[in-house]
Amino acid sequence: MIERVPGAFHPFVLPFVAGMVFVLGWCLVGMVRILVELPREDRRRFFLSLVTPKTAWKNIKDIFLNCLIHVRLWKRNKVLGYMHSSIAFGWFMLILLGHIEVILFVPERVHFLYYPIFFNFFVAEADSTLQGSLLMFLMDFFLLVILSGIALAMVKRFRSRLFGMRRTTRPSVLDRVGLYSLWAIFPLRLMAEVFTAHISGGSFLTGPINALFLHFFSNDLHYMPTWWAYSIALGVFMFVLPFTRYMHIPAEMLLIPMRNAGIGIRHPRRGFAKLEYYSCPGCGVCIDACPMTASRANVKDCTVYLNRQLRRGNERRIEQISDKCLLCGKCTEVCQVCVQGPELRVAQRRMRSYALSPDYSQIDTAPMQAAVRGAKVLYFAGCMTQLTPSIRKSLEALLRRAGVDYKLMDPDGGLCCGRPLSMAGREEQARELMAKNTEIIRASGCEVLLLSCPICYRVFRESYDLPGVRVVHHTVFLRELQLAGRLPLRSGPETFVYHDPCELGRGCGIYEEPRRLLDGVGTRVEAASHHAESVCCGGSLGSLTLGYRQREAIVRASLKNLTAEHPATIVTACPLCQTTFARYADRPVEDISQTLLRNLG
Amino acid sequence: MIYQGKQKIWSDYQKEIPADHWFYVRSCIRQSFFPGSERQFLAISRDLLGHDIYETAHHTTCGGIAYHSDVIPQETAMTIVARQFALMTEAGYRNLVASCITSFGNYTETLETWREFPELEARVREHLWKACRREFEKPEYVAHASDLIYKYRGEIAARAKFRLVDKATGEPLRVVEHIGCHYSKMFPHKGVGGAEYPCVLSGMAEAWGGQVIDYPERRHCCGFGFRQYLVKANRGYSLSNTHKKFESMEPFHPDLIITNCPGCPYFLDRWQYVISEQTGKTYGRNGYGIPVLTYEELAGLVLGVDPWDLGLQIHQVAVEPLLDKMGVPYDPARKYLGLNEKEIMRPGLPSVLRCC
Amino acid sequence: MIDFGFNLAPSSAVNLDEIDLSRYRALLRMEPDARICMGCGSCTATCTAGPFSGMSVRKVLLALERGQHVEVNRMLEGCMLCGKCMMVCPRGINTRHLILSLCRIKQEENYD
Amino acid sequence: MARKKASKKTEGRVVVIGAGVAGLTAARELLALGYEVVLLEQADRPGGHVAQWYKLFPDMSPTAPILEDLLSGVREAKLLCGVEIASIGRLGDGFNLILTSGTAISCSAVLVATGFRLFEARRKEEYGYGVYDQVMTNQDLERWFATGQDPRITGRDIRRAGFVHCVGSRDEKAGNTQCSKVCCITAIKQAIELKERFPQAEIWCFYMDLRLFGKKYEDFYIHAQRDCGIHFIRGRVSEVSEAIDGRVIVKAEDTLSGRPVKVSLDMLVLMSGMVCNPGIHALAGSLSLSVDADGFLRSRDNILHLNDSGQPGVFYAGAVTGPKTVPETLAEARSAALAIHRYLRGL
Repeated sequence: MIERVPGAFHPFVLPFVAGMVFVLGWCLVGMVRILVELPREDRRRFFLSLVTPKTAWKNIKDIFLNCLIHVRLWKRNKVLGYMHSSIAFGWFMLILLGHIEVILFVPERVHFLYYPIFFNFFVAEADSTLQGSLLMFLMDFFLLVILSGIALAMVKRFRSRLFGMRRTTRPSVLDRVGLYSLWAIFPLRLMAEVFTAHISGGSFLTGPINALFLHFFSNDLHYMPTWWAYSIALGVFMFVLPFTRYMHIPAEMLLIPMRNAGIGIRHPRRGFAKLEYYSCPGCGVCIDACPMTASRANVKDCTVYLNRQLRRGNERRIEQISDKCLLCGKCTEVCQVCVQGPELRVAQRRMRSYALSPDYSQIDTAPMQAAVRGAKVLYFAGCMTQLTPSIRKSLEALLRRAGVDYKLMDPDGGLCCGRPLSMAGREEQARELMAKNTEIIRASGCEVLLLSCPICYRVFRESYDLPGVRVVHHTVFLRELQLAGRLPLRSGPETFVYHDPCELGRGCGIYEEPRRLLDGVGTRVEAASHHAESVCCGGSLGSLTLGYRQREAIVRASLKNLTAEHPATIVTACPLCQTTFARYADRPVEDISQTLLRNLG
Repeated sequence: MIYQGKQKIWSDYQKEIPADHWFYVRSCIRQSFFPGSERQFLAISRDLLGHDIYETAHHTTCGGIAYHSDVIPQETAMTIVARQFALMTEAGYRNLVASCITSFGNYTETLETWREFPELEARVREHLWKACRREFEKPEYVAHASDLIYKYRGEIAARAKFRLVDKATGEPLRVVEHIGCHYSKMFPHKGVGGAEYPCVLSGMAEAWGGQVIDYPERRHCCGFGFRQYLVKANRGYSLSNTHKKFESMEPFHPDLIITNCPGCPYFLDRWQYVISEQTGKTYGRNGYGIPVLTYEELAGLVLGVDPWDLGLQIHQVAVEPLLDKMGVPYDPARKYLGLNEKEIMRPGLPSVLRCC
Repeated sequence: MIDFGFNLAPSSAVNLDEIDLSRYRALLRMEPDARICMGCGSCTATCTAGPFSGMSVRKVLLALERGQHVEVNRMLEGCMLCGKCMMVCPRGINTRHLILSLCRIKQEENYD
Repeated sequence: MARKKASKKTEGRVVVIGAGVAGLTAARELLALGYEVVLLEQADRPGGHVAQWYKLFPDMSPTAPILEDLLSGVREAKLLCGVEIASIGRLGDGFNLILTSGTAISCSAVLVATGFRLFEARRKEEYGYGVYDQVMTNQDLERWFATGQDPRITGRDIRRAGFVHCVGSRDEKAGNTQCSKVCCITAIKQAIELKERFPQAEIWCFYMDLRLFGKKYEDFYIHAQRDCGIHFIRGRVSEVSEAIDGRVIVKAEDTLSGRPVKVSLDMLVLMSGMVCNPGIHALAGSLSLSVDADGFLRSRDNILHLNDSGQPGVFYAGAVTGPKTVPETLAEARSAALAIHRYLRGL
């Protein structure tokens, strides 16, 4: 390979160079701003993680697997996985191979930003080497891979159902510009390289096409427009990139190390949050996943639209979207980038200023403390279980049967656990209630705090400071009793489906204990979507604005998901899910404690 | 306001009032609060119109004030009432006229209770016999003195020297009539015009040339309320009720208030001073209050009796603005002269309410 | 001023002509469903915060419609946002969001 | 067919007293069953109270087509309007009626469908009907909806209005302890209609209990609350007085908050309840019909024999036995026709 263009420059590279400089500058400024916006403590933690070998290696691995190979997407959908990784990984390989070529053949040009990109324009094939043809083969190979990905992308854009997606996002105008320029880049590169293949050399793809084309075109002048077009397409893509969803490419590369450093969302717009919403690729997977989209009216309230509105700064819509969400967490579960939609929303809710704030200082916990003193196992039923006394009674019956020495913390109604307040963004008030409850629990001297409500369970587990107290949900506790032989169960012919409550499953990772318990009493079938992808019942306290009537469609869709395998009984482990389902269900809906009580051996 | 509507209701509540032969029982407190009133009643009915009104020095309180203040039980009050009836029977009368609204209410309530529970009447007869060896016949007619003046209103109007008309403008004076609660609120059919739109006083006011104003709190109690006033801790409540009435009538700019109860004129008159001291507000023109008169005093004024002979100088609120409007002549120098032309002492002057 | 030993007492009556309904109207713009409360008291009966603070959504709505702002504020301060009232409301009023909306409404005057 | 009908007519003559919706419906059914029907009406035209109403809940149906329909069914009946019964007595198995005009009618059965009278609102003196210009009754308001003629409303801009439920109903002092049943829904219906005519108006309903038992009534209530913004105050109006600005001041207790309330209104509508048509009481005497404690006529029993007076040959339909809605009245009238049919057939 020898350089054939004197000065190693041609004006056609300018669009690309300008775009590249622009986008690099943009990202650099953005990165600095995000770092500045981080709280001092988070920033320190981030820098420290970069030099810690363990996290550094994890960062590289995660970036490679997620940004280039799209492992998570492969797991979900092979075609989509191939499509994304073909483009991302293929493009990455083209750039990498381009640089290798430059280093190998014209090492003095390695500092030229554009040289590896337009390598085939600037060089002529002087002699054929094994090295050279291997590289050329690889270049052609990856270009073909990318082109296959682009072809799939085109099909997906117009026929998304073929890829298993019911709904996808409507791209904005700039998104379209970015998309079409991206689509254009690789066919144009193919054309450009085809036209110069007889000069710079080509492999199995470019070579034969070049030979074919030489029959039609008599001289070499026609290859210039294709190189120009290629460069312009690249330039356009890079210029619009910061304003499109493709911003997720650079954003994610910073998001992954920050997440690995253990940084979380503190403010809905600043610092880390900004990375979260810029990392959203806008694919719209969350639309189908979101339980709210059972009703068309809620489609635009999914996380992908929240991210879009956050980027645009549309305050009115941000508020609406933030308040509507059920906070079930499924969007994060299915998201390729794991954008924390619920956390972004809660952060947004926290921003709100209220003219009036609750004050619980007047509440005297002394009598409640006195009532629970000396309990070994303290059972806190919580507000929602108060509304479903049969759950409380069933659990108490099971506890008595197993010979558990327990005390009820709220026999005549207690204080709220604080989770509903914190979901509403009123963290400070939630803390006040938590302090009150902590006083009572500590006074009891209990070893185990038993909860039948996942909402309570999650907050007691995550946010309370209860040293020496084991916080346990009744599903886990009952499973332990069963394993210890203290809860003999009788198996029957009944078929069950287990609904994973959001707060218990995605929220606390408890999936198996209730299932094992149910296996002991009958035949268990699974819902269409289950475990981490279970569908919220629709009753969640996470949503502030969804009214009773608006929730109906959500509940019904969730029920449909649960009854796909025609179970006789729906079992859940949350009083709120139970109440919500029971309203519309065509078959019995029980809490697991009720099911077990019915099937005691 | 549909005047015919009111007339229709009035016509439903006309009670029979014989013109003559009445046994008169006085009020406990009126003679000291409004010393000219009962005298004026007798002067009009006996001397001017020549009716037979009998009274005896032996009658006592009817017990109503003690009964309504929760001091004595109803049976005791009824026995006192029975004694009054016995005096009437002994004097040979069958019609009883009371000067006091609470007495009137008490007599009516007693008779109605006996009608419903005859055994109670028998027991009271026994009590009375044991106590003072007296027997009685129930009165045939029980009236309040204002019923009689209402009946005589035309005759009084015919003899009127002054009318309830503003001399300067020729406009009728705006009259607030305030009826004692015990007049007809308990037994609407026992009062002239019923309970909602009683016409016993408005009938007089209109007959004598005035214009009655119907303000929103017209039905409201004057605020006395027996225990509410008598127990000092409740007195603010009493005052507040009176205040409510004045606030309600204020926009109508009344020229005077007439009443037919012993307590009402007293409280409507005296509380105006207390309100003025507490809030700095007066309800009449130019810092004056609204003059409050008993119906006898008003009848006396209309008939041309000297205001100071009617005892109007005893009122807290100065009556001079009213006298000026009506054109009643008076001698300011004689205001505080007694019957024997000697000074009866002058009251101290309030800081806000203009009194002379 | 003379001390009579007693004073004029304020009336306990609510004069619907004079009360300040700006806050109620502001709420209705945000929560039209506030109108359909039928005063059944389910919310109050189930309220977690009620026994501690006298909180009652029914009374909040009523007091608001009667312009009794001090009472509204006092009751709202007890709310724990647990959402039980929302679950039991027979008219399906989103009482939880209604309370949040009420807390958000900036008051022209400070009613306390 | 015509001959068959004519031959059937020999079976008997039925006198229906009252040509309101109950009388008209029963007459239509009796005609269809082949009887000769004489309809007696005190007023100058048939239709009773419904004729004076503008629209009927729950479908807001205009009354004119309903009446037209009912009247079209009784063309073959003998309809005598503006008549009064002077006497009625038994004659053999049947009855003999003499009208004040002197006309005598004999018949085999009598259907009493004399309906109700509206409670005389003037009797609740504290509400000032007939005394204050701004106070009217449900009937007055309905007439205004129908005709647009009422000096109390015409030309005025109603900004604040009130409805008082239970005027003369559930009121020992007014002599009626029973519920008049239709006033709650009528008040809501009229409040909605008033709001439609005066969209700026604030409207208050003062109720003791809201008794919205019928089909779609609850929807009306929710519509009134949510869409029309009508305020409901649980408390009975204690008194009405006139303010200097010409409005009426209405006082009540808001029993849900335990506070007295006071409001000044441009217009106050009294929901006069139902009392038995007093004209029937003389008739009841001569036919030995028993009168219930509530002043309405007493059926043989209130479950199986609502239409049956307990006296052979005398039947009831509609509000003569107690407050009823229009559909209830119509259903009862149809069942009365069957009861008469069974009686005349000796079944």
